[in-house]
Amino acid sequence: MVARLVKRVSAAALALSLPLGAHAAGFDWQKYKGQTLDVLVDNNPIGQVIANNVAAFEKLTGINVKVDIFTEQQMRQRLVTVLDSNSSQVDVFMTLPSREGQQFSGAGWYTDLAPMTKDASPDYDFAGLSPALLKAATFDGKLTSIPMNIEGPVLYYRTDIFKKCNLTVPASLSGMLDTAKALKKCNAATTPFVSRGLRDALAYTYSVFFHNMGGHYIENGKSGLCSPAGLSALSLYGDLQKHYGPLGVVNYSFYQISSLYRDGRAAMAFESSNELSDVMQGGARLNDTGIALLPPGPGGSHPTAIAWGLAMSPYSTHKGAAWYLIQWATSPAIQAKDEIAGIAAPRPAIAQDPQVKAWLAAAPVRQVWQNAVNQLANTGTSNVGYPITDNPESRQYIGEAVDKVIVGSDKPDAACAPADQSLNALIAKDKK
Amino acid sequence: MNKRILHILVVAQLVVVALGILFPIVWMVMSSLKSSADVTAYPPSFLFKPTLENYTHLLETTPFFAYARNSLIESGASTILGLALGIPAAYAASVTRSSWPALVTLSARMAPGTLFLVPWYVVFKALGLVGTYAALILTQAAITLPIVIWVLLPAFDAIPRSILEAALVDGCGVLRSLWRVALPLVSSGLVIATILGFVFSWNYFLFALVLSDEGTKPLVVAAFNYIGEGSTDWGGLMAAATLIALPPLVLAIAVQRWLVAGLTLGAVKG
Amino acid sequence: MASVRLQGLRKRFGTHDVIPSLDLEINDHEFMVFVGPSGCGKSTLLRIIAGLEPITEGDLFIGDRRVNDLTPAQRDIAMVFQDYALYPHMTVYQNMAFGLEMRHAAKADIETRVLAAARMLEIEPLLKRRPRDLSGGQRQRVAMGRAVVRDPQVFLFDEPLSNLDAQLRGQVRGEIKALSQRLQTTMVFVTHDQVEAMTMADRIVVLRGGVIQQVGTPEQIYSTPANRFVAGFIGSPSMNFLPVTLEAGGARLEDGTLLPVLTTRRGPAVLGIRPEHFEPAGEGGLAAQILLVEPLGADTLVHFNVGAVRCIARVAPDTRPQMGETLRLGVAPGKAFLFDPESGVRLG
Amino acid sequence: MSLSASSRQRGAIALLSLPAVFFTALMVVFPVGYTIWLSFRSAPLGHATQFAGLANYAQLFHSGSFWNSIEVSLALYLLSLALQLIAGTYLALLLFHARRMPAILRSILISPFMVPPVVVGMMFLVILDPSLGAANWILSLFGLPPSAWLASPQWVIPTIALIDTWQWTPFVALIVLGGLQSLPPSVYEAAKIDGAPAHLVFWRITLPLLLPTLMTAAILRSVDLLRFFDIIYVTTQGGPLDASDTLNVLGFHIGFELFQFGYASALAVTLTAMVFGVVLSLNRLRKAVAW
Repeated sequence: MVARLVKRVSAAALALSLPLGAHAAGFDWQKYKGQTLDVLVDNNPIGQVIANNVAAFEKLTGINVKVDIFTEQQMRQRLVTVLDSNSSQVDVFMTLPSREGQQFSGAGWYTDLAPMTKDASPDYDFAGLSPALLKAATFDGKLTSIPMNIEGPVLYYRTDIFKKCNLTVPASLSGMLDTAKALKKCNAATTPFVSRGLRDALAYTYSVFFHNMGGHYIENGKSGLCSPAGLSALSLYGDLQKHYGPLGVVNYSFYQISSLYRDGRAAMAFESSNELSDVMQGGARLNDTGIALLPPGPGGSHPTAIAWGLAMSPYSTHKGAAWYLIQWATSPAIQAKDEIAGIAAPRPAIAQDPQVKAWLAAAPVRQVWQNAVNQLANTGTSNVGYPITDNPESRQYIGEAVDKVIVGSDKPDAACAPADQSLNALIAKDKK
Repeated sequence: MNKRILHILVVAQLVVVALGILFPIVWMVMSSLKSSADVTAYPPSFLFKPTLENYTHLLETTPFFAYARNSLIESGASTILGLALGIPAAYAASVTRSSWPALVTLSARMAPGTLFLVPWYVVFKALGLVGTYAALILTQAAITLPIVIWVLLPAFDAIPRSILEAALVDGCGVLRSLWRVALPLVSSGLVIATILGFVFSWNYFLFALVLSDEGTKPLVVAAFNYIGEGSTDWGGLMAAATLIALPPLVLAIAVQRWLVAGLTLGAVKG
Repeated sequence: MASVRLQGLRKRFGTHDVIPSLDLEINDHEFMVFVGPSGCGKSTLLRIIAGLEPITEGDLFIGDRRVNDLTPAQRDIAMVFQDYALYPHMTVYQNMAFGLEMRHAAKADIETRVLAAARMLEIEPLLKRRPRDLSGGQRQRVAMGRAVVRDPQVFLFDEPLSNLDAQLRGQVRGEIKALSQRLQTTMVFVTHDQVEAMTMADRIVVLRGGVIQQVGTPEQIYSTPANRFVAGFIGSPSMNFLPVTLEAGGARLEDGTLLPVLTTRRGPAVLGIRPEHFEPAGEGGLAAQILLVEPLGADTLVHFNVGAVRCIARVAPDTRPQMGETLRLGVAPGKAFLFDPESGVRLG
Repeated sequence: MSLSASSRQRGAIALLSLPAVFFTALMVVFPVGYTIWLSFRSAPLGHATQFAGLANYAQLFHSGSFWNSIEVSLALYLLSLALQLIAGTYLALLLFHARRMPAILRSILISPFMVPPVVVGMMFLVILDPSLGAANWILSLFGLPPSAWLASPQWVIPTIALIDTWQWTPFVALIVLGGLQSLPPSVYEAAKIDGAPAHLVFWRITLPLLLPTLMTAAILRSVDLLRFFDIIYVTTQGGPLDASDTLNVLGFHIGFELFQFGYASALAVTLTAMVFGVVLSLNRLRKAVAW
């Protein structure tokens, strides 16, 4: 929700915290004064930080900004309608390169930001952004967006329950099932394990299981969803959710998972690192939560690390001003704000920011979280679903196979076969 | 069976049905008045200390009234537009007994709403109207117009032809016979058409999803933001739901007598 | 006040000719009644005059104006509808004033005229009421009042008495007649009831299938009907029709009875006898076997068969034949009608 | 008989419907035409569309998800319609026999279909929550096992049908009540004199005479039910898996999540044709049962 009150207060705070701003040597923040920008953001913590702080940007630059905030699905529907009609209605938008990057890039819906990065305020520190994430946002040699965060699924777990049941986070992926079983036996009141079950959302969490199990989405030009490793991942994820997950888990996405865990009704939750603030809301989990990566499997440890990016519409008629907004929103100063809101910054240096340091120190779980995110940043890949243009559609087929196992309508091999077929067709189409 | 016993049986069944109909709405209002601890209590608590904190929080953190004002402007204006177009059309269709114009307008209801989104966006973009009240009022009128015609056509049909003829003999032109004679005779139909048009326009979200922007976003579209958050905050979600549903409910209940009479009467002919 | 003239008038609904071709002149000040069975086109004709139905072909004049293309409002006519068509949402006063208001009459003038009409029709106490609070008779008066106020060139009545009960109908019939004499306006009155036609009309138009059968005074229509249809339609109970063969001595019935009828024609014909023109005959005449006796007080109706044809005779009230009895009946001299069996035209 | 004095006046009356027809032509005919046009083209994101012949339709008819959606749509349609007609008739009979309808009852009756579908979705998301919702608690009071409701592939369609039935049964009931009130009382008196017992009167007299009204209600509901969208969009988005993926939801998914506009258009055109077909045949059926 757009917190208007909060917005005013924090705007004032931010204006003070940007001492370099207007009078930074040689950089004219007021260059595009009087122009108006339309910005489309997702209703998640990252989008909210922009909405809450945009007044400071307006003050700094004299640019008027209209922020439209929608839930992810509606944001994307709106965006595609706008872009598909070559409309200049939106100047700047949030995007997930791992999901739609290839698709939108193929459609010509991104402005190449690489040349613009030279026109940056001295304190922007473009080089400080994670090279891996910048690379993940580069398609056909064009930098399509600037990363706003880094996130990936991590295992939130209840240290108190684990202690009570004499358990530790398993050392290997196969140990997950035993741990869940033990949790169920020892502490029946809480759900042992929860992760995403919603068809179109679960590729994000499932992909880590799949890769750790040793799977590769594309092997020799063919879909590897049903490889032996794939089937093992399918069985494990399906069994965990089916036997140790909450009733109705097939409708679960991050909202439900966070609230279940936050309310103390789940012992383990495998969900995005970005959900820290939601999980910690109210403070009940502040002192009994541990955060770890998913244990490595036969294939090793391949955590997913992706980023939301801020992109510019090629139809924007205010590209200069739009770039100002993008560099402001991805600047170290704003990303420090993000960090304090529980959004891990795509800049390793942020951890050294004094305010961030203070925040991390204030609760032990925050440092644990930061460590997990650092691991993600170092070892993570962005393979959520198939690395093809029709990535969103590929996620649907993965979701179908997994959900069939969770609801028990099919055995893993039977559930997987039709998905593999559809995926092979998609891969073939992509090669053309 | 004894008539009295029969009557009691009927009334008893009605009470049960009425409670069944009422339950979800009552549950929503009740949940909206619960504190965050009470709302997720299981088994659900019936005795709780009611609190307005969900409402105050909602109104403090979101521009709820701005969305409500948008809804009001868009539903109100599209209802007026629907009436302005629908009244003469229904009258003409009734008088000339040619139903094709009415059928044309009703046909809009047979296509899925999603079909309209992209073409409309293209058109309104070309006109520079995306995100304006005008675009929303025009598109929502595509909902109100068929409702107005659907309600008024049977109402006009129920006026004896001779009364309209008498008006002609008395010297009324077409417009005046509509304004002075026919319209006063369908006044209750007019109330129903207005209320239903307003309510269904208020309730419809799909067009505004694409065609509105932050400044013109109606409540039902804003509601989606609450749904996401709502799975973590039932009390807030139900408070938002209650407030969104309140205007159409209050309006409809204010004219329930006419509404029920109109539905029972009009539908038989339609 | 004006005459109404219809020239070569044709009305077609879809492919169906309701009125094939019709010429008629209604004189100034005249009380003209259109009568005929339902579906004969009389109401359509009235609505054409009113301007509620467009004319397919031909011309319509009110006074000297050709009014084909004028709206009802422009024709300066008033109409009383079968269901009265009062505006339910207006008071009696407003109902009566509405037509004047539409013609932008001055407010004071409207009031004077409404009050005058109300006084004439004795509905002054009702002026503030709404139609739903009135009885059938009262509504009928208001409907007339609404027409009267306008002081139109032509009054049109579309079966205005059919919704009243029998007693009231007789009373209102008289009042309308009196009104017409007082106002001296041209009136066109449509009814399917031949009693109304006979009692009120200056002239009657008998219609059948959109074709005028006869135009004439009630007297003419009754005493010299143009054809078998008119003869059968006017008069109650209806005229009896018997197939006969004309011979030198008169008309011979199928059973061989010879009735004395003066004619020079020979061959098959239809003999028409009104019930009131049967009279008891000593010998000769036809043998009527009584099927049913209906004493009406003033006279008595006797039903009987002649061959396969059922007949009715009106006889003196003191005649009380018994069922099954055979009565000898003759025809009053000079009262029998003869019709062509094919065309139905009356034979002179 | 039509009311028109001269051709001029008739023209004037016809003119009255012109604004509405014109408005509809602008607002409806263009989008429908555009969608039909698009359904014969491929529309890759960000590039000009190309003529594709019947490819989109061929893809549609060879697609498993399309046939699944047909099944889902029809199941939801038939189940909801049956539930609403039966429950609506039952409620109408109760109202008819109660004679008097107090204002409070009237208010309760109109409430459900006045509530925005978005709110209905929100309401039932909370009530039907598998672990904390009131619905499972009520089941537990009767000793029944909890259900996953909207999260169960088997139960999601019946659950959505129940939600829609909650919302629209009173509407159907009011229409049927109108039909009941318009039945000639003399028919009942005749049946009573004929000595027909109450249940026979219902099956042999009331129901046949009520058929045209029921058909009217069926047509009104069919138009909405065949295009079922709102509540699913708010609650399940077509899930779990594709168990509640109606044609309209699938079309939206293909268009606005997979961004295949040509393909989505073919689906929209097919769905529109289906709705037209069903409404036309129901209308014919209604004329056949009219008395």
